[in-house]
Amino acid sequence: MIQGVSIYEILTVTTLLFFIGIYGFITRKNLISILLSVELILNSVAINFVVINKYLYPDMLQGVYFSVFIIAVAAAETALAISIIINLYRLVTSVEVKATETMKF
Amino acid sequence: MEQIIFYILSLIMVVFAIASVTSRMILRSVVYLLFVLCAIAGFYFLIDYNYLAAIQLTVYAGGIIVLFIFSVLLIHHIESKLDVASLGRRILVGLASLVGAGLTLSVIWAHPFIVAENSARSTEVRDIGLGMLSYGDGGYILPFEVISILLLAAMIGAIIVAKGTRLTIKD
Amino acid sequence: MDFTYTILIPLIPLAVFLILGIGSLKIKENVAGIVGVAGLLTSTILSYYTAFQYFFNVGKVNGIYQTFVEQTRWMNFTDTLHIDMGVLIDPISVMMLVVVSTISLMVHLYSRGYMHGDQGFTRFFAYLSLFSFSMYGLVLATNLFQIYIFWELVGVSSFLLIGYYYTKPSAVAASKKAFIVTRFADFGFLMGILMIGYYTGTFDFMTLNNPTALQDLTSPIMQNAGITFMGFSVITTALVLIFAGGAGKSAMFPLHIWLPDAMEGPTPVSALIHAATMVVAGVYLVARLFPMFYFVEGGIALEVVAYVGGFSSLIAALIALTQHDIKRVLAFSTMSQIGYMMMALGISGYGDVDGLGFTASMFHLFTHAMFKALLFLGAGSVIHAVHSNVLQDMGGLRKYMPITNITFLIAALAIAGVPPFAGFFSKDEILAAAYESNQLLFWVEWVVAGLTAFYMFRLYFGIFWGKDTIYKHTPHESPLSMTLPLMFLAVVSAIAGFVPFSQFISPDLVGYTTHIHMNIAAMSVGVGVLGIAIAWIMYKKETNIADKISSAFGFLYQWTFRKFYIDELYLFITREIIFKRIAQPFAWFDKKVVDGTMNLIGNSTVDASKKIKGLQSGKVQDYAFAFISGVVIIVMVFIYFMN
Amino acid sequence: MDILSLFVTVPVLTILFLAFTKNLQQVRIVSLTGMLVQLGMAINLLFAYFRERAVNTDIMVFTKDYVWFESLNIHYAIGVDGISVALILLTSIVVLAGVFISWKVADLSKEFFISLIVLATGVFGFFISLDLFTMFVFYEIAVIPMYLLIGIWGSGPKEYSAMKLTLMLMGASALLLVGILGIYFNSNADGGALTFNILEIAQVNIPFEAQRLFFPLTFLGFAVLGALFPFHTWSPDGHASAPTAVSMLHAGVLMKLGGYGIFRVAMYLLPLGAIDWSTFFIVLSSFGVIYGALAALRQNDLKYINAYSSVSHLGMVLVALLMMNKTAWNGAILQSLSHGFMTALFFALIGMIYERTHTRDIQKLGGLLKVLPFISATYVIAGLANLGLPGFSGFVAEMNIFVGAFENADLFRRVATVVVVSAIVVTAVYILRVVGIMLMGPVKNEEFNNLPASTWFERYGVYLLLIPIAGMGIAPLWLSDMILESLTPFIARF
Amino acid sequence: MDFSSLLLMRHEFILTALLLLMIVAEIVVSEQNKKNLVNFGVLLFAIHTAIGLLPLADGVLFGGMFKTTVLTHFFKSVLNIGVLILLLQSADWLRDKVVSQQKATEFFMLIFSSLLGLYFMISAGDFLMFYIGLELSTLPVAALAAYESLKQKSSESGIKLILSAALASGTSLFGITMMYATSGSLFFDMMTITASNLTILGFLMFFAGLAFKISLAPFHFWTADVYEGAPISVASYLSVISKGAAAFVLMILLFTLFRPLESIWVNLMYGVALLTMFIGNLFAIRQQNLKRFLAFSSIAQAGFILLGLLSVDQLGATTVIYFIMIYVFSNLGAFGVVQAISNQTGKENIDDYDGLYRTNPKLSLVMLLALFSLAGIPPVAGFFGKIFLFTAAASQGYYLLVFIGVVNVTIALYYYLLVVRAMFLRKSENAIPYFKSKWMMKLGLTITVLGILIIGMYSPLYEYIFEISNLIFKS
Repeated sequence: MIQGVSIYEILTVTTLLFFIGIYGFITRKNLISILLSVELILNSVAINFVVINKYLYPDMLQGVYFSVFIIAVAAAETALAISIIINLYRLVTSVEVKATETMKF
Repeated sequence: MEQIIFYILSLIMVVFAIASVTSRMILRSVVYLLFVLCAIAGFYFLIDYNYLAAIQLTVYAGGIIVLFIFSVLLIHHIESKLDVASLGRRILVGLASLVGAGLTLSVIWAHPFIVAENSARSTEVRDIGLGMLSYGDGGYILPFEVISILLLAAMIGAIIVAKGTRLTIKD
Repeated sequence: MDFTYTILIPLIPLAVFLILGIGSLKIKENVAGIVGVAGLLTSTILSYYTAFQYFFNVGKVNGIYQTFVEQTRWMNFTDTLHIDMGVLIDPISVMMLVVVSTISLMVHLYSRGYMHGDQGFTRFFAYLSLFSFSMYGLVLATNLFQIYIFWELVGVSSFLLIGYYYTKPSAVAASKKAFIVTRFADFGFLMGILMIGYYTGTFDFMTLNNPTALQDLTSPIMQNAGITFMGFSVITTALVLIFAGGAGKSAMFPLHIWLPDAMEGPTPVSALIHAATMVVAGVYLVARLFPMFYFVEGGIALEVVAYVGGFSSLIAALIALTQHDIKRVLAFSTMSQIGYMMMALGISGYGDVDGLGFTASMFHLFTHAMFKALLFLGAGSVIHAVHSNVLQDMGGLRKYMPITNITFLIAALAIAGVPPFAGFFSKDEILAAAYESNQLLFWVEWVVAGLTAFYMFRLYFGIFWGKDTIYKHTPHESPLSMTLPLMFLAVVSAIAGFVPFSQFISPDLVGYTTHIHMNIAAMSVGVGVLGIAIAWIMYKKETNIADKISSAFGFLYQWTFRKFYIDELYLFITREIIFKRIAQPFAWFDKKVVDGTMNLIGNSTVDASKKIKGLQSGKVQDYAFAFISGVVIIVMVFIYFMN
Repeated sequence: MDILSLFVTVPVLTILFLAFTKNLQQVRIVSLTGMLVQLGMAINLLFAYFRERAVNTDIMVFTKDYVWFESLNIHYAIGVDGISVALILLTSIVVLAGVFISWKVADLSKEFFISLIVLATGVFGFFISLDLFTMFVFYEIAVIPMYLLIGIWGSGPKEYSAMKLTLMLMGASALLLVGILGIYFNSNADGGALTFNILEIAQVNIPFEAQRLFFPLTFLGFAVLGALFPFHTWSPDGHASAPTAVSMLHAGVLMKLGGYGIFRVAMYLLPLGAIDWSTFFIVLSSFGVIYGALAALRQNDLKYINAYSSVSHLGMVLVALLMMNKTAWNGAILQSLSHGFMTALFFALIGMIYERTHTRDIQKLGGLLKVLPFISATYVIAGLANLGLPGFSGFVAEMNIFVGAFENADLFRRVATVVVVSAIVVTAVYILRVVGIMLMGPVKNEEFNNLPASTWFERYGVYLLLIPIAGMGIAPLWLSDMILESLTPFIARF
Repeated sequence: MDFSSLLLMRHEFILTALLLLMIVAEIVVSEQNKKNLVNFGVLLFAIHTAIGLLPLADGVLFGGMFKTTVLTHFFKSVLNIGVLILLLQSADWLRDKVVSQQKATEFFMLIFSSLLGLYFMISAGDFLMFYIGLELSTLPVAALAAYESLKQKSSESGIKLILSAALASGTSLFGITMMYATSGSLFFDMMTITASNLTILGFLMFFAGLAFKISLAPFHFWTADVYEGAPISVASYLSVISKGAAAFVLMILLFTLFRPLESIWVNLMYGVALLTMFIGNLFAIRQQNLKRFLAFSSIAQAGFILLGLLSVDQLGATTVIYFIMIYVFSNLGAFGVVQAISNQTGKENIDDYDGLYRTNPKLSLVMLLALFSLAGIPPVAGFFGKIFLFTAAASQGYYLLVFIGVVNVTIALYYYLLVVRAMFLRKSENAIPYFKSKWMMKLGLTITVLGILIIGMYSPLYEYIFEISNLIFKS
């Protein structure tokens, strides 16, 4: 609970973060950049959980725990994604999105 | 005071997030993200979730970002600029994101949240740790165990993806 | 008296047909001939026996001829409507039995000689038996549906026999034409039957022809006669439609076009089917329903019959004047004579002497069958000898074929109405009856009588006299198997006129007496002799009078020679309109529009599939964009539009 | 095993045996035996039916009912009345004839006969079913083997035709399924449980609104199979491409499912809907009658002619069904039977001609009567039967239809009746056209003079079909009375 | 809570044990005997499946985070059987192609962990377990998709999957936060869902994440590309096991947790079902690659599943579960044949199948049955599955949708028949020559065939599902 800051404002910030992440996800041309955007998305969600927990339901720590797990999962996901990207790089020496458009229609 | 800090943190978050998704230098992009993550950690401190803030800093700033930088350095020519999507596409996506954000925000702002009084629930690291290992009501031992399997699986996955011996044939 | 045995009369030929038909490829000519003739001989004997029994023994009770019906249920339609099969014995059916049997037997005998050596001999006899079966069944029918059934069967036997020489394109065309035209007429017939069935609740002749019911306005038939349909009462409409069926089979104008072409069949067939028996089925049909025709709505339908008959006879006689093919001349002559019969029926009254037209019609049917069959068989004999149908190829044959010559002459005299030959008596009665009731028709028929005499003798002189043609193969008289029937028929044609027909056959089943009407007889004989005389002048010796006349009346000549272009009209309607303008577009429509629509549905699905393939662009970010847009749109829809 | 289930069991057993056959000879023997048994059972059923009918006045006899999916109240319910018995007889005869005619199929013969008998199984099952669900199952089972049968053993544009046929029929079953489900969910209108059982649903008064909605769906669903204009286009192409026995079975039997289904399901269960919609469908179907006949007039491919002829004849069935009286219905059923035999015979003969001359174009054929007397003579007979010559089944059927149709006195139905009756003329024209061009006339091709004569199995097939055609035509009383009697409970619904 | 109650987690425990055993085995077993590890893995899983079939009591563990009912138990068994078949079908591929790259054992580990994730997702009692289960089931599959690390397509497939999955789970999480905000808890039992706008927003975003996993349009785009690039076994796993489980979970959640939003999601299902059926079918029509083909076909199938959800009662639940079960067998049959042929020849295009029946009749027949089952042709099981789904939709009066559904069945039939056409109708000079499959493949295919043939006709199974699906509505 931050004095003078309502939950609406915080949620506004997280929502913005979320959609910035999405914007990045869709417009970036580099796979790693896309992963960065994913981190933005996940972080915005994590803040949401924490804030809601804090502001609305502070009796239980459900949101906080959830955030912890999100961070863990995010780490695992990133690691795996990067390993695949690196593998792709080994194959085609590129980490551009363009390299992943061979299958279509 | 807290209010001002919050606004500053928010500003950092949003500005650097935007910077991160628009910067044409990949390394800068990663660093901007680091700023955002640190701001988020600051925010966690602000609302007294120190444990979370710590995790945020260690796992994200200390782990994931390092991983990013490492891989960028490994597979990327840092000096080269990133391609950007065409302007039309950026505008289109930007608009879509704005609409999405606007929509979400309008719904959020229209919702009457009932803010609870601060409870006595402890957010001490110790309590959180105990909760993590308790198997009764409100205990998180099960997800804790499962996430370990997840991490194991991800590890195995990462290994096998990387494992393939480099052969001359390319598909 | 139990007439149940008469069921054998049709069944024996049926059995013969089945035997010969199934074994048509295996049975030898001799066997087939014997089996065929024997079968029909049995039927003939039974017919004669029946006639004898009926007319002289048991038929008459209290001066009225009784009707005997034996029938069994064949199929049920509704609770009231059903088809029965059986035999109906009354004067006209017995008379027809005699006619059919006689002619058929003669033709069978004749065919053994005529068709000798033909590949399809067995098949031919099978067809003949089938025809005999059908014709007997038709004659003996107890109800409208039975008559319709056999009506169709004679139609098909006629089709088979006309197309007997099936490798000859003209025969094929003729057989098709015959069947289709009569089928078209039968459409009317069937509609008529359906109407009768629906409005009266029965198909049964006994019920339909009941004079008391017909005169009682409260009976179901007459009540329904009040229901109008397109200006006429339904029953009248039905009767006219039924007559249309009869007109088709009897080659009445304008449905006559198949008859001349039907001459493509073997000549004995022409004699049997297209001269003596089947073609008079229409007359028989009207006679069969005569009380209905007469009583319903004061006989409007009957008037139609009369005028159609009269007109047909005139048209046919005119066309016959100019034809070269001897069988076609005879065919038009047949049509003309049937016109006579129809006309006679049409002008007939009901009771006693008023029924003269009816009697005369039946009488003429009888005599005509004999002499027309004779003419055809004679013509067949000639064709057999000359191997041609065309008048120009003939001439002077009397020297080579004496028996044929004499018998043909007798027949020609009979049809020309020269006493004392059979035709004279029947024609005289017809003209007398016409004179009584309808002057216009009387004069028309009088002219036709003259024309008939002329064209018959044009034919006769042209064949047996006239120019001395040089033949490739010297013609010779036909074998006995052919001449014997000729002689028999000649005798009958000569004497049949003396049968007191009115004693046996009248509309109200009560016999009466007729006399020769001297003044009318004189007029008709006069005009007949005149016709013969002109023919004598023109064709006895080879002259050019005929050519001169024909060129003088070039236009008229062409018209009659071209049969008034009715064939061309039909051809135009069928080829140009039905085939090209209706059937062709239908086929096109089906292929392009109906089928096209179905294919279009299929193709457009595949097209749609091609068009949207770009959505699956292979770019993961496009997918993400779709994902997010999807979410945004769904959220918008559900939060702002549906909530 | 009850007397009816055997009709499904025997074909299934035959298929199983076929799966283990080793060579062509065995395939033939097994198929023939199986289908002979089937025919024997059908004849036995006929007599058993007469015996049973004498003591049993239920709508359906030999009924059996086994619960299948309990919670949905789906049963395997079977039973027959005179109509189904007649159609079962038809099916068993045509299938057996089909086996004879297919004697020479050598390419993948085992698969051919299996598919053929699968199809037959579906048809038999359809005719004995009293449960809509079971009925639908059998319906689809009957339709789908067509794809393989046409696609593998067909000729011409077979892939296209097979696909078109299958898709159109399956599309129709979309309508049908919706209709059936609609009926099912309205079958508790009077209280009680939802049911698929036809007899039970017939006791229920389905609300008029529902009837009006579901009748056209059900009707169209079946009518596509019955080649209703304008949904008939699968039929000419399908038939033209199909191998002989398949054309026979399809036109002879499968298309009958349409009329039968309309009668059993659409009309019996939704009488109010039927009355409400009859005008519209009479227009379509009576137009189809004349349309099919006229379209047949301009075709040169024998199979196309016959296919359009089927459109015309089956149009009559539909018109008759919509005329709503016993006589017309009787005619419709008889026409189904009659058309089944006749068209099967036609296709059999066309197959034989094609096999010998390798063409079906009548303009290229001629004078066959001289070179192939047996086949041609039979063709003439079939043609005559087709144009409704008395003494053959077609006449009996058509007269019932006409008389029945004429029982309706309103002007609209009168006109429809006249239109339908007028088809007899056009029919005569196109039949005689074929006979005239193809069978009669001079022999157009020298090679035709040496065509092989018909073989014993071909003759058996032909006789098998000719006998019922003539039998029905000569002595229709027992059959028509059997059907009329069975129609009584149906007419009571109207 | 005592430890005996942990037996309620029998499936999960045994599977975890298998996972660990495989790790140990990988370490212990020598290089030469690695091939036998494949058999070992399959055998272990077969035992697991068998044990899984034993009855299991209902129960709730860990403060409501883990729930097991007869229904979830049943469904886990279905998944087990599916995975068993899949493993049997993959065994040859593993032995021949993967062992040499030294990653055969890992395949088992990843599959097991993904399956474990599905178990937890199914049994989840709160969103946290649900989320972790979801991720656990997805991440290993992403690794599996990129399994053939020497093929660009495989890596591409892995990238596409993991990125799409990340976005989907992010969206989904955002939705969860919104619902958390309005309903006060993350435990299903404690959430009070009301139809406020924010809840709806949250629900819809959450749904998008789940829809991604079931590949419902417009969240399906990843499907085809991932399937095409991934090894066949993985595509098969994704399309059958993972999708089936997700659909099952979706149904459970909709019918219980989101019941208050019924008026919203029924319309949603209606629209999404329509879109999914059409999109899936229209794209499937023009596919040449069988994996892509089956991908789109499975999208369309998912659309059909939604029809069952429209009937929020026992009937709907039963038909959905029943259909999924049949779908598992049918699709595994199709993938199995593709797998068998691809192993032997490397051919994956429809054209390559020309004339297959004449050379490999049995395989063609299996394919025929599987495709007919997918298309919904009686008497094979798929027909019953589909028709019951339609029945469920019709029971709520959605006749128009049913009609469109059946029309889509017809479209689908078209492209299934294209494959049939290639196999049966066509003749080809270079048809795939005759080959004999190994016994495991045979066994795998045989089980699917039996399933396809029996499940539909054997009504007691349906009735059993009907009975147990009642549980959904009891709480």
